[in-house]
Amino acid sequence: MTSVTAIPLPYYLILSGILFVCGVLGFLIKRNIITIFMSIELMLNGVNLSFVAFAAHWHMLSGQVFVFFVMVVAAAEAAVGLAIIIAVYRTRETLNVDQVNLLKL
Amino acid sequence: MTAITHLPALLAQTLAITPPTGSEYIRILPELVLSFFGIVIMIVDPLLDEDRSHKSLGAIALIGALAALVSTFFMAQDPGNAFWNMVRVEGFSVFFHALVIAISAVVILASYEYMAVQRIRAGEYYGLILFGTVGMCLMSSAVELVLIFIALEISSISTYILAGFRRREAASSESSLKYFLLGSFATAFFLYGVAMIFGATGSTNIDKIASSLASGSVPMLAYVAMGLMFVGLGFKVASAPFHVWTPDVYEGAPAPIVGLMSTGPKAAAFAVLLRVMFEINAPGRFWLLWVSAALSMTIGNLGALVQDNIKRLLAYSSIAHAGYLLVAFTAQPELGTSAAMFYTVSYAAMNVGAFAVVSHFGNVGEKYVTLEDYAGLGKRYPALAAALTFFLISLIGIPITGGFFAKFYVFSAALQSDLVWLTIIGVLNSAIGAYYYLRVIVMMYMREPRADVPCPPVPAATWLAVAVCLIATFYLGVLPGRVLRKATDAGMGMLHISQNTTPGATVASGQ
Amino acid sequence: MTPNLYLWLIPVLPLAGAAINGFFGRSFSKKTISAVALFFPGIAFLYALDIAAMFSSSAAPYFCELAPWIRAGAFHADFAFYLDQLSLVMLLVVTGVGFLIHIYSVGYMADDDGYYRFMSYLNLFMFFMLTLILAKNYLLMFIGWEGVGLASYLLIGFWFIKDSAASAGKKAFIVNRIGDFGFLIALFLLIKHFGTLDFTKLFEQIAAQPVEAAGIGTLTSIGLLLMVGAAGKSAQIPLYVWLPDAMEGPTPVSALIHAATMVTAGVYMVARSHAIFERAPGALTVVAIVGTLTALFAATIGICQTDIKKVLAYSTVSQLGYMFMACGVAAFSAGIFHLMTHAFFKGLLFLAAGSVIHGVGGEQDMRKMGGLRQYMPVTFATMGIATLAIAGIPGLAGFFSKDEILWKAYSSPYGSWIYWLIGVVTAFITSFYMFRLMYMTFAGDYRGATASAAHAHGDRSHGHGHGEPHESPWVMLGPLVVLAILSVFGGWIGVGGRFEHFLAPVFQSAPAADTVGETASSGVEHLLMAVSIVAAGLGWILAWLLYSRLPKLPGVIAEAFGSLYRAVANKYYIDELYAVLFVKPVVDGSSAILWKGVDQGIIDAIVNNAADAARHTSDNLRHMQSGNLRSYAGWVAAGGAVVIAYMIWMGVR
Amino acid sequence: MISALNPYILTLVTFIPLAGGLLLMFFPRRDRDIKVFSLVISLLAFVASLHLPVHLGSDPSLFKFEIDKAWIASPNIHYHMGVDGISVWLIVLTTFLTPLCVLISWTSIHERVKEFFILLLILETALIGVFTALDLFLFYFFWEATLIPMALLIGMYGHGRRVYAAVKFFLYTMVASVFMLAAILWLYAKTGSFDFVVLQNAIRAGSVPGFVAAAQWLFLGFFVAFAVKVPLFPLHTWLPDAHVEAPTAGSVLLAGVLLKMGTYGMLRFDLGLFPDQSRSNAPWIIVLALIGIIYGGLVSLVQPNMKKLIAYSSVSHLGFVVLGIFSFNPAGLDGAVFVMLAHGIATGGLFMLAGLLYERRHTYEISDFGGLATPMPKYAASFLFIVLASVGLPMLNGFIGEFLVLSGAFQARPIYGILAATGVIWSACYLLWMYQRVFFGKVRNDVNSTLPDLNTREKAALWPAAAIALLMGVAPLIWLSSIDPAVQSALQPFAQLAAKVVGQ
Amino acid sequence: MLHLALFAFFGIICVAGAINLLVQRHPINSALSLVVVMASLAAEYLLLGAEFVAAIQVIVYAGAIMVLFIFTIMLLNAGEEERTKGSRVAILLGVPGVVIGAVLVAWVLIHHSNTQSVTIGALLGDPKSIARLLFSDFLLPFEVTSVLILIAIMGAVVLASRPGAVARPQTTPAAAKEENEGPQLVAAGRERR
Repeated sequence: MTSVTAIPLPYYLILSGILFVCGVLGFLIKRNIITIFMSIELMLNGVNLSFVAFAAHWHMLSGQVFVFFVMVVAAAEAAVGLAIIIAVYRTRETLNVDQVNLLKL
Repeated sequence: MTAITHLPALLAQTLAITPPTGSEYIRILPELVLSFFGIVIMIVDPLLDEDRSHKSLGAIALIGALAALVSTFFMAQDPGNAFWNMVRVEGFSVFFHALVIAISAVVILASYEYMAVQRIRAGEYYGLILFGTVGMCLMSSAVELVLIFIALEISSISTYILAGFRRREAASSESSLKYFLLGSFATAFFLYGVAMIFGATGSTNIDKIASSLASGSVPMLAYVAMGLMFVGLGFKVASAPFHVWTPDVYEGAPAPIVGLMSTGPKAAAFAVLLRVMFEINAPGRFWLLWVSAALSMTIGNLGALVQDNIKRLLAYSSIAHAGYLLVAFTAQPELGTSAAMFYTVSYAAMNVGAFAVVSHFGNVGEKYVTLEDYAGLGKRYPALAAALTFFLISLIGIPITGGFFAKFYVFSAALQSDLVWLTIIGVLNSAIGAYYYLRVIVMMYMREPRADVPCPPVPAATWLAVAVCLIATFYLGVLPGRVLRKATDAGMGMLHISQNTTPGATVASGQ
Repeated sequence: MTPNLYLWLIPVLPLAGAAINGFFGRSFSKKTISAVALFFPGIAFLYALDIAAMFSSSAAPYFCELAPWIRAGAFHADFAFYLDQLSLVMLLVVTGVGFLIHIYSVGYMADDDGYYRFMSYLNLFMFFMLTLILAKNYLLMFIGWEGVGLASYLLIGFWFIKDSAASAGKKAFIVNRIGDFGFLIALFLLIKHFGTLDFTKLFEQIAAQPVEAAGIGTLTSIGLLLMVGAAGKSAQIPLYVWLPDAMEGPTPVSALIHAATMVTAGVYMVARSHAIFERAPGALTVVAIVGTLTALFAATIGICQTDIKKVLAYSTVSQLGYMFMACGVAAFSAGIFHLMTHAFFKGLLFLAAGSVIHGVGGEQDMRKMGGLRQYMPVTFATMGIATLAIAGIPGLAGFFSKDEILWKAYSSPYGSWIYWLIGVVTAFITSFYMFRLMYMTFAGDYRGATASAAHAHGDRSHGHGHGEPHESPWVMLGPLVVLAILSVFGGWIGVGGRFEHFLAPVFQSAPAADTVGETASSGVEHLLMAVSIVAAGLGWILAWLLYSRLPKLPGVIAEAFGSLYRAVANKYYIDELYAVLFVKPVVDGSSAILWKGVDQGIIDAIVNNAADAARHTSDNLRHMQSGNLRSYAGWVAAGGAVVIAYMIWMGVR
Repeated sequence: MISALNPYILTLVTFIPLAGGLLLMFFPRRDRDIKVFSLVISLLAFVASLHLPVHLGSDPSLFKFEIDKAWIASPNIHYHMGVDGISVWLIVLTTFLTPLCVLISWTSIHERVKEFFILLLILETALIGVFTALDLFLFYFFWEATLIPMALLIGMYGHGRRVYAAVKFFLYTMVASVFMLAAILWLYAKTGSFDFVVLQNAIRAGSVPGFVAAAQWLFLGFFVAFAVKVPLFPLHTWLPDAHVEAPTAGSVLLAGVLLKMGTYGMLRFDLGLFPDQSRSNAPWIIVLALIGIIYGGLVSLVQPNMKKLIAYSSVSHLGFVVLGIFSFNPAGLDGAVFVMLAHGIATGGLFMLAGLLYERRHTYEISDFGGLATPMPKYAASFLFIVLASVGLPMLNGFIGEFLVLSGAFQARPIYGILAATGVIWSACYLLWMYQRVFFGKVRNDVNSTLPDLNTREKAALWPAAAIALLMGVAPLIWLSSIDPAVQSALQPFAQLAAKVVGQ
Repeated sequence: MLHLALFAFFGIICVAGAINLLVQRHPINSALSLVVVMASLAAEYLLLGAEFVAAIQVIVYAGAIMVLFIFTIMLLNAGEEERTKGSRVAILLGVPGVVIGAVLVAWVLIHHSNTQSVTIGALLGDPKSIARLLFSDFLLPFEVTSVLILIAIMGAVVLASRPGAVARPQTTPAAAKEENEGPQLVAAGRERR
């Protein structure tokens, strides 16, 4: 059923992979906690894309349903995460992750 | 979850879907009970006078946990799948339900005094424990990766929050942050793995995945997927090299909560790992687990040698124990499963107990958690110190304690699978491990007490918690037979192996 | 057929005495103690006499199986006693002389507050000595053997306040241990090859063995090892060093243990093992050489000693050398004969010396004596007799036995004229230093300090201090007299080889000894006898010249032979040599190399370093926990990468 | 005693002390009652244990008083106990020494008295258990169970560097015994049984899969654990520290019984389960034992500290035991077992005596003493007696064992016997020298001139030991008559081995 | 063709946004670029025919979640992030690891994922069919998410509220150490009522 307007699945997968990797890299190199958190969201988005892509590939809607759950989780995480970040900011007066290293060794 | 009550009718009218039967609700009864009590707590909390609320709330939470424990019994009555094969009730899930719920019950008990001393908001605390337990329970019974993912998130997020509950200490919020960020990071890996397995097999149902992997050649994606899922789960069970978060988080988090998260979510995560590795006969897992086990044992034990903070020390020890547990995963499934399950139980017993004691000694703001503070506790709290000693002995793995049999089963399973070297690494590690547990005992008994360390009286609740753990540890150390039997049956059930053909059985009967 | 003589009673009686005094003596009165201490050995002595009376050579040997002792696998050893002519002689000597010395001690030690201890030790010694003599197997003999060692340890160190005494005791025990080491190995060899230590069984088997040609065979090595043991016990080269030091003990001890009885145990043992030695000529030669050399060597040292007891001690060593010389030429009976006479006159000498020391208030240095004959005539008389005896003046005990030995040394098939020559020279020296002793002690005028400075010496044998030397009480002199009589007539039983024939049944298996004695022309015998008599005479005259006629001369001679003199006076520096060769290296080596070096330096170091290494790795490991979130993420990511890589590899495989 | 309780006597003997200890936990902290009670308990255990040799029966080579009940279904662990002519005496030794320990600790323990005696009694149970267990798991259980109380005794009631000593002791044994655990697990994994007898038969029948390949490692696994306990030469350095720091009672049990666990283990399990490997490994083991004998002697010669000296002497004596065991002949093994007992009594006595001195002067340094024989003659006499027993003077217990071991070793290979026999000289050297420095000469240190002599309690603690030492020397048959058959049967496989060798 | 062009277009925007997120040093910019990423992703979803998902993506993600982020950034008025040398591991170990892993995964995706193509609307994710699925097969997860959200709310409440807000009377003697803090906290507790 491949038509002229078809796009090979791997393209989507690669795209999602790139997003995911960008997220990981962001986690590794960003200093600002909020940005780090955003890069996690980026990773999730990447995953979402591959979910949808696979869904299309298998002709299974469940793949799309997963995306909702992921979003919900992302939302919940966002709420909690930002609350935590606020709490940390209260006690530390900083958002630089390199300075949040009270606990070590 | 309140929606559930009126939902079936609605479904029936709108989209002609046969609603779940009553028995299917029974199969998630513990979860329902827990959520119900959680909600009750949330409702009751504002109504109560803040000064005294923590007692009554704790009572409610405890009742809820016990009720859930009872309900697992009902749940166990009719095994089977529920909610369109989302959850499965079988020996395996029942086993972990009981374990997890019991853990949170004891932790709730142990938190009684802690609440009072640390001046923590009781409502959310207990509520989160109960809701978190829901997540853990679902992790053990879910056979659908998406549900597993959500359950995992529930238990994780609740523990992220609980870790940050000592809000006057910067350490607590920091540990919360670290746990949260790294946790989500790892979860993303897990999720990516799920996506790939979905892509590889077109399903996220454990059974379907298993069957499709079993039929024909395993697609490449599946390997990658397994790898990614292992990263996520390995992080949750704190196995090297994904253990890095453990010491910091444990050090910062409230002691009873450490007791919880070093056992409850861990046990649940191991349950998931068992399903993923064994029920889906995960391809190419052996060396992954082997190396991870060896690394965890070694890093954990070596890292603990020089720790002066008890919580941190126990954190490293928990890494090491995760390693021992993973040894079981390298063994043949039918041997390894039961060994691993038994290990989770006995580890829970001794570790929760240890942390209960630690949380009492810690006192306001957990000021007294270094080895120096433990000097001479044998004189001040003979009984409590003796209890802690017993737990530590169990952690070392000396006979008549659950810890011994746990190690014992794991290693004999490994040996029966001819994993001689891993076993040797393991026993050597347990020998090294003896040293740092011994340091604590030495401190308590062989040093003079420090005058400046206050010793408040031990409240009944703490006693009860410690006693429960003590009895459990001792029972597992003297008569492990029954629990092991249960574990074996459950494991066989999960692996869809019929009883009479298992090597485990021959072992059990001996010659 | 053998009437059951309750042999075991003989050793056990003194043991009872020892036990009673040992446990309760502290609360007893001196009289009671003396009574107990004398009663039991007395009975033993009487019983021994009784046995001797009813002893019939035809019935010998007598056995007495008391009780089983050790049973391990095939190996058995029992409490079994054995009496034949040989052990009878020993029995009489030991009980007799022993009893006399007990009596003597009652007087000599009367004022010592450790009196009960002393007496019970003496009894204990009697017990072990008699066990040694009457044992029916080597193991039981070994009990006695070690036991007498213990007793001598206790008695030498009796005045343990004196460090010298304590050390001397220890030295005696340890040197003996070295000997016992050889003895033990010999026993193991016997067990290994013959499976038993029982004399009768053993010697039956050995009798079957052929005589070993020179060179090391089993029997030879056994013999040599036994000789090591004997050398330790009987103070032969190279293990004699303990005996002179042993003089730190009270004089009766020196008399009983270090002259009359214990030190002769070695000779007895060799004689007892004659069956072995006769089949090991190599061993015999060694015994003879060791004996001869010891005899000469010790005698030379004796010349320059000034301590009266030391002189006697070296004389003892030298006399023991004679006995081994005899054994070495397979003239066992001669050896035993000399053993007996020696017991008489040497015991007497020591007792007399004790009486002298007692008389002059504890002084032992002969240079501080002199002219004592008018103060203590009886002592002088008896000691004189003993001196004549040991010097080998005809008619007295020593003459017969020594002459017998010299003759055998010359005539026996194992013998040689060299032995004889050295023997004679030794005889000359012996008579010289003995008479030197007599002159220095009894002749001339009293040179001692009349004040009671004596007490500084620590010998508490002398309670109330007073200036004048004085004769000892009769309880001490009695034994002297008796022994004097024995020293005179004890030798006559040997005349015409009667003694030898009495012992013949024991040694009959000896191939040649006496038969050769007959064949050799008695002319030669008399000639040699004359020579030795002349030698003795010369010794006497020389002593008379140097120490009575021209007392200045000795100093002059000493000057003349400066270094040699000093060497002799210092016992050839043997003790120092041993200290440098053995003691120091062992102690320092153990301390420096083994303990500090191996134990702490290596083993513990390794252990601790391992621990430190672990701690160090751990310390490095913690730095994985930098506390920085991104590093943790880095670990996770890297780990993840590895996992993925591995999984993909698995996949493509 | 009634032979009716034969099936239960072992359980009784083993657990009487433990029960006592548990009862003690609920005692009020009135020290006197506690002491009296624990004395009574330990005596009770002793009396009960006397039942064993009395009713051991005609053929001590078999396991007697056996009790075999299933304990845990999976793994297949049995509560299997039984004794033969060898272990029975070790049990009696334990129960004999414990009351003495109680007496000796009467006044020397001031604080945490209750805990002390509880630990002591628990330790006794564990020790007895080690000698009664016939189930490898049970054995390992008791084996490990001795660790904690002993370590606590050293660490809580010791002196000076007690913590270091306790930890060292614990870790040494722990590290070594995990190898044994691994070996045990292997055996279990292959046979599905922990039962000593079952395993023995299985191995002799050659029905254990993969045994031949693994046997050497298994042997080593067991051997290392035992060698550390013994302790064999290079592994001995924990002993001096542990002894010096331990409280008197601890040292007594440590030297008296704990070390025997190692040699007993070698005799029962290494020889019992791995005869071939024992044979093939014997040479180097014996070399180590010889080194231990001589080395121990020489090192203790130069120890400035009384307890250290005795500790090293233990290294030397236990070397004799190992030597005897691995010379594989009746004399050797009889001797080995006998030395175990004799050493238990003699060295136990020595430690008691040293402890008494420490109570009076709070030092073990030999140089602090001298001339003690004057102020305390009874003490000196007792000390001398025990020293002589330890030196191996005939008619005392030390001699019999050493003689048998030496002759056994000599039969195995003359050089062994000869080298080992030098130990006889060394023992005389270091002990007598020590004795001289402590007791002889003038009292140099005025403090010593007024030291009290033995009192009645101390006599009650010492003289039984002395009496037994004498009895063992004079009438060793009482012991040998039951040890010998057991040893013979233990040597059965070796006889067959030799026969095989001859056959080929 | 057009299809491919669209894919490429949004894909490039998407990646550009992602990279921009990394390079931007002010959180606000990062946040905005993340919004860009999400929007373009929505477009990709549309290309895949997942229209409902696309809608939700815009509404929930870009709309709700990102607003939350930006709100927080504002609240904490986070400034430029300073380039601190925090972690060698992350740079030396993590980044290379990630790159390697990425390459490997990419290789797998290209070669070993079945390379069949998908077209526009290959699978229509219309609300009805999704709802049917959501309320039948995924009923339980759906309900369970409620618990998740509940937890999130509680967590937010607890963590975001100021520490002193809840005062407990000093229940143990040990607590007496903190007189300085105690009273004022109690006061705070009252005034909160």
